[in-house]
Amino acid sequence: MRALVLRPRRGFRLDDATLLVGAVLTALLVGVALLSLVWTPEDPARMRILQKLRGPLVSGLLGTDHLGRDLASMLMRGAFNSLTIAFAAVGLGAVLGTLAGVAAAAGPRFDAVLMRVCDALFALPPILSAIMLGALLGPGAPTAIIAIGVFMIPVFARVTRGAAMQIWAREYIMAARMAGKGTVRITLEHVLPNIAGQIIVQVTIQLAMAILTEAGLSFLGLGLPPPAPTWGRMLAESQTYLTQAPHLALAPGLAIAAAVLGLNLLGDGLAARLDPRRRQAS
Amino acid sequence: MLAIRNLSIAFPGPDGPVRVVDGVSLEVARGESLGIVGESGSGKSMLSLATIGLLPRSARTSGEIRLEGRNILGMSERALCGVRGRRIGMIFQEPMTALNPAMTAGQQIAEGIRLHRAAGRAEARAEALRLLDRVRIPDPARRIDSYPHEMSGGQRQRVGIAIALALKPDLLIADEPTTALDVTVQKEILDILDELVADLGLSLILISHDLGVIARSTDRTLVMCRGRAVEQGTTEAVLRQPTAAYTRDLIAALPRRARAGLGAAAPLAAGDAR
Amino acid sequence: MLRHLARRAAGFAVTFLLISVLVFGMMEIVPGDPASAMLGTSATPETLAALRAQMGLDAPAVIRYLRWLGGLLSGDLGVSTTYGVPVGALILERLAVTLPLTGLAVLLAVGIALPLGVTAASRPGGVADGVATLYAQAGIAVPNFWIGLLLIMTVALGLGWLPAGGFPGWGDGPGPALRALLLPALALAIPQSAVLTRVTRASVVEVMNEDFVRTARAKGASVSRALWRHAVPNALVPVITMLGLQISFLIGGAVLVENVFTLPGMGRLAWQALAQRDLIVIQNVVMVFATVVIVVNLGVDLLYTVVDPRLRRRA
Amino acid sequence: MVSRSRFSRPRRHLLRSALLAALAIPALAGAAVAAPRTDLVLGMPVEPPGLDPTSAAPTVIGQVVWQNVFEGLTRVDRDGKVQPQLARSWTVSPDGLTYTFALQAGVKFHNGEAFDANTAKFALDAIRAPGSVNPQKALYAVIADVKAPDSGTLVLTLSKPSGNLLFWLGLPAAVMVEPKSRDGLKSNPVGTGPFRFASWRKGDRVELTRSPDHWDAARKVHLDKVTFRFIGDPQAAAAALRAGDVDAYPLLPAPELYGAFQKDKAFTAVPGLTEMKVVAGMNNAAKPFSDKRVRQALMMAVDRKLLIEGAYSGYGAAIGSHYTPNDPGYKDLTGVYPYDPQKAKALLAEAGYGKGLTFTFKSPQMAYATRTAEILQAMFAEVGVTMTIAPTEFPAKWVQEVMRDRSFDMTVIAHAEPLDIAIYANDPYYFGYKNPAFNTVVATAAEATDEATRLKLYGEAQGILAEDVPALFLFVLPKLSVWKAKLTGFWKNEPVPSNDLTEVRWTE
Repeated sequence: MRALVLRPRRGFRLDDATLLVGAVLTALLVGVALLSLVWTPEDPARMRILQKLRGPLVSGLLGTDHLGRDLASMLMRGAFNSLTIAFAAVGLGAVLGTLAGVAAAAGPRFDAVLMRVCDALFALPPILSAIMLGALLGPGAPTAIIAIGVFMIPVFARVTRGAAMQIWAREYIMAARMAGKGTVRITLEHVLPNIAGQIIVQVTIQLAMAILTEAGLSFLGLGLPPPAPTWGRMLAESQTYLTQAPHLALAPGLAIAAAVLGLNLLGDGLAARLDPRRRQAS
Repeated sequence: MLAIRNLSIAFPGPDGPVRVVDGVSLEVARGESLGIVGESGSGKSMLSLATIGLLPRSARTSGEIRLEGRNILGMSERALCGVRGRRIGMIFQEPMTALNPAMTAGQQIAEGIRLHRAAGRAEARAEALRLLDRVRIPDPARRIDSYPHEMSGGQRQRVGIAIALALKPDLLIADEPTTALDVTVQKEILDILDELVADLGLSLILISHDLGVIARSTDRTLVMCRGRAVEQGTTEAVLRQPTAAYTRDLIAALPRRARAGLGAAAPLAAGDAR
Repeated sequence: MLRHLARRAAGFAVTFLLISVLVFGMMEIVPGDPASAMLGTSATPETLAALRAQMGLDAPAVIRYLRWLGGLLSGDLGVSTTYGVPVGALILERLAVTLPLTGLAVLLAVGIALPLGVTAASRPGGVADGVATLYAQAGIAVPNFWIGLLLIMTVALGLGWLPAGGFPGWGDGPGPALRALLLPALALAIPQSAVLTRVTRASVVEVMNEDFVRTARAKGASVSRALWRHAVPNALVPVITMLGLQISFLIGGAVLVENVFTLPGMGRLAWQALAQRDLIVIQNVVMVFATVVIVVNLGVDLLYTVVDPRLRRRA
Repeated sequence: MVSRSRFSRPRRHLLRSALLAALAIPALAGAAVAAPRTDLVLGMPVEPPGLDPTSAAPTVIGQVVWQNVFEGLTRVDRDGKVQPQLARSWTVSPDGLTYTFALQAGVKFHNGEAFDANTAKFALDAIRAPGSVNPQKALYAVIADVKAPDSGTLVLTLSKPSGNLLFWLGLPAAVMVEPKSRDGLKSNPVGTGPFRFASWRKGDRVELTRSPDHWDAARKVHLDKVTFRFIGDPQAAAAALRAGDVDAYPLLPAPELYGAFQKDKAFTAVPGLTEMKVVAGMNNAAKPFSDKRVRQALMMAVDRKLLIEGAYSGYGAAIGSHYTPNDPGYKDLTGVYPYDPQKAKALLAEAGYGKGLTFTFKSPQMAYATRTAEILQAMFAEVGVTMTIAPTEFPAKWVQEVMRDRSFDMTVIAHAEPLDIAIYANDPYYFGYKNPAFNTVVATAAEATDEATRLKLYGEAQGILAEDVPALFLFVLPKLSVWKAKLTGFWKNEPVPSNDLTEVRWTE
């Protein structure tokens, strides 16, 4: 599957801009998430039910939710929770997926087996399987991580396999083999570095997808259990207040959009920077 | 027929515009064939692209390219479309990539015809068949419906020529037509070009880095080096009495027997003053 | 050619079997059984045992698996424990909603992404390119159930042009049914079209640099003709790959949009069946879903050969 | 080819105005002449998993078919009183052990089968049979034998007197069914009610049509066609109401949307009460909740008013025991352990948990449950108690872990069965509450045929529970019903989970 790449327009300038904006947004995101561990305007779990559904700036920076909790603090702590789940899930998906993909490209025997497993995983309806996992492992961060991560494995496997196969077909791999290098060393020294660009692009895209899937899971009552706020659950719970208190839905929605935008731009910028072939093209 | 005066082409580079073609002037009369020779990167391809107005958007040009009196550089895109294919035909270097992999040979030739003439599908196809025969493709009836990846390099180049000839243009530009082909096929392609020039009275610009090709089938020759025209004259003159040092180097680079075959000037003794 | 198809069919059979074991196994170890789901808070041990017997749940797992698999192959998918109707009919009813919904969503997604992506690629850095990139980034970032809600608020309630949810069924003609599917299809299509726009744009820009596009221009073809007649057909392969991936997601992942628009589709059937632990329905829904995904993959492969003759000989 | 000139300017103008006129006429005609509508579209938050109330528990089944498709020997009316139905009249023997029912004559099932004493015997025997999966089977265990001396009379002999039998016989679980259609009721309900089952598009809607030959001429039905549409998402439900696709929504699940409908002239929205008692059940059989003081302390840590405001936007009524204000004999016991964090902390310290108490809370995934859980978590934190919430998939996983395996510390659920205070006497049951004194009070109340003594005994039972706190008695869910202003005849409260449409009609 060809990597989703934003073609650079005039040589360097666009790549740098994408990378810069992406890096800044992501840094901001991670910064807020880490800060929330130490300080938040209010304790995100503290309820003042009588001050519920207050608008932004009326009570606290972004107002309060349906149970009177401070929205700004919840968003900050939510950033940390959503990001940890997303990074862990993508970590799981990327590592296992890449391993499978690279192994499939290296050994034809692996290829048949792994691709069948990937097809099977791919054919399971994502949301349904997440619910099954939720019921099986019980709610909690590990379940959310596994439920989201498992379905990334086939995606990473497919991307890595495709890219790795292209590299295996190159002449310099024949040369390396002539030099007596084993399949594993070739994979580590030649294959992986060359497909790193495409993997990184996939990582940032899947990070964005992970945050959205967590929102979907929370909508189904599966994500991280209360009182730990996550953007997904805030969005899900804001749904019935859309007409009365739109800021409840807007705040997490915009946060997710900014995070996804930042991660995607970072991914595109990195991909353009890492993949020499793309950088020189007119 | 075609007159280029003081043509310069520049591209915006990291530190200021880079001149790829610098003040080149040349003329091609009707029925005459002009060879342009020079190393790769000497600007000869850019020159040909400029002639049919297909330079990349970022190119900045100055000077004139007059085709039968009308200046190509000033022309609108719509007018240029009228010129390309009908007045000037172009043959490219890489037969492997020059043809659309998703269209059959017949379709690609017929498209050229139907772009300029209100010809029906059947009529265009018949014309394409005739053209394929004209460029001596083996078994044209089958080849008309085969895809580029089902043909050899030589056959594909023949289709390229057929495409360029579709509308009997006045001027044919062949940009390194034989470079990507092996020697035997090169000779066949060049024979076809010579025949066409002779039969149809076309003007031809043949671009190549290979002096042998230029010597064989061009009346006059222009030598280019780093974007500048260093020498221009009849092919015999350029070969026998090269005036520019660069031309002599080019000739010196030819293997001895090839040089003799072409009647080119003997190289100066080593140590000559350049 | 036949050998190739046979090998692929064998591959699918293995995948099919693998999925059936996977889903049956999952349902066996998931806590909670249909009897307890049915009896709720007034479940006494006695009635629970009686219901389990009635549902044939006390047979050993392997026997039930083989009985189900046998039924699957012979076309009798068994009877739903919650609804008491044959599962086959139930799934067909739901497919009559999900397939048109997915089809409409794909059409809308392609309808948005192809023109946007191609025009963006025709003038990199131009206005269209800016719009396409912005749309792509924003489209990916917004969850589809959220877009669904906004559409209900604005189009259905605000302007009253389209129904705010529900599905009138195909009984009284395609008109009302399609009107009911339009907004949910749009909610599904927007995020998908965002991804598709990016893929289309990248692929078309890549192809525009190919030599044969310049040959076409040299023949006198205008920029747009060279773009649409020459560049786009050759840029479709990666687009189709992405489309194949998205279709499988749309079919299984639409449960959230189906929920917001109260559409009786496969997603909600799966969700309700899981809540009721209606094993027969879940297992068959997953198998049908897997079949659809496999068929879609086959379709994608066939589409490759149509679009790119070079692949024709190999497939 | 029509040349442009033919449509000269004046002609085109004429054409346009004619078109507009044509459109206007039908709209005008429509409003003036039409008779009141006879069709109704009802919105429901949950789709029933089947349509046979005698074989599955979910109350939503009764909310579709009870009193519409099925009828019982007796019926419970909108005020919770027992009224005759298929049993015209009855006499009870002095010792309260023999009930003789005189049945309505000439009653037919929708499939043409006749209803008589033998069918009634078949229905009651089916409920009491060993293999029966009737959800309320325990209630009818008191019936020892059923006899049908002739087609018009039914005689029940009880093992011990029961004050509530006539009420239990009026519940959805005891509706009359006949042998031929018995097995297919789940997807093709056949009863004696005023509406017949027409169609069920799974996941979307159930349609009922008026039964032409209904036996009860007195209760003439005003509707020809009723559609139950299942709209789970509250926002979609509100949208469907406003868009006019749905005419009434008897149980709006999202209290936060209710205020807007109350202010909207086009709708009638008057909150009533249901029988759904939200109680936080505790595992009395294990530490820490085996110690009464801990339970009482937690009861005092809960501010019921604030909890209702947070969980249900202020709708619903606080309760001090397992009894709703609707039911006869209700005593307001919210004052037994009122909100008093200081006293709660002191009691916890006295019980040995001064330094803190931690337990897990298995919360089913309904909106009211998760919100209640989060609010309780915050309130308990105020008194130094840490509660971790474990969202548990409902119904399957929750029923298995809480009801069957009883592996839980605290949970929350709304008990929907009317007059079900006796469940605290059940053994085994998820509370794990064993109080012989309570059991005798409840048992004697059940046997008391005289109304006054029964209500006094139930009052005593409520007192014991309020003091013993086997579960935190929180609040009763409101019946947030909304219907178009031109509709009348709906029930305000819900003594029995139902949507009795027999009196519903359009006023104009």
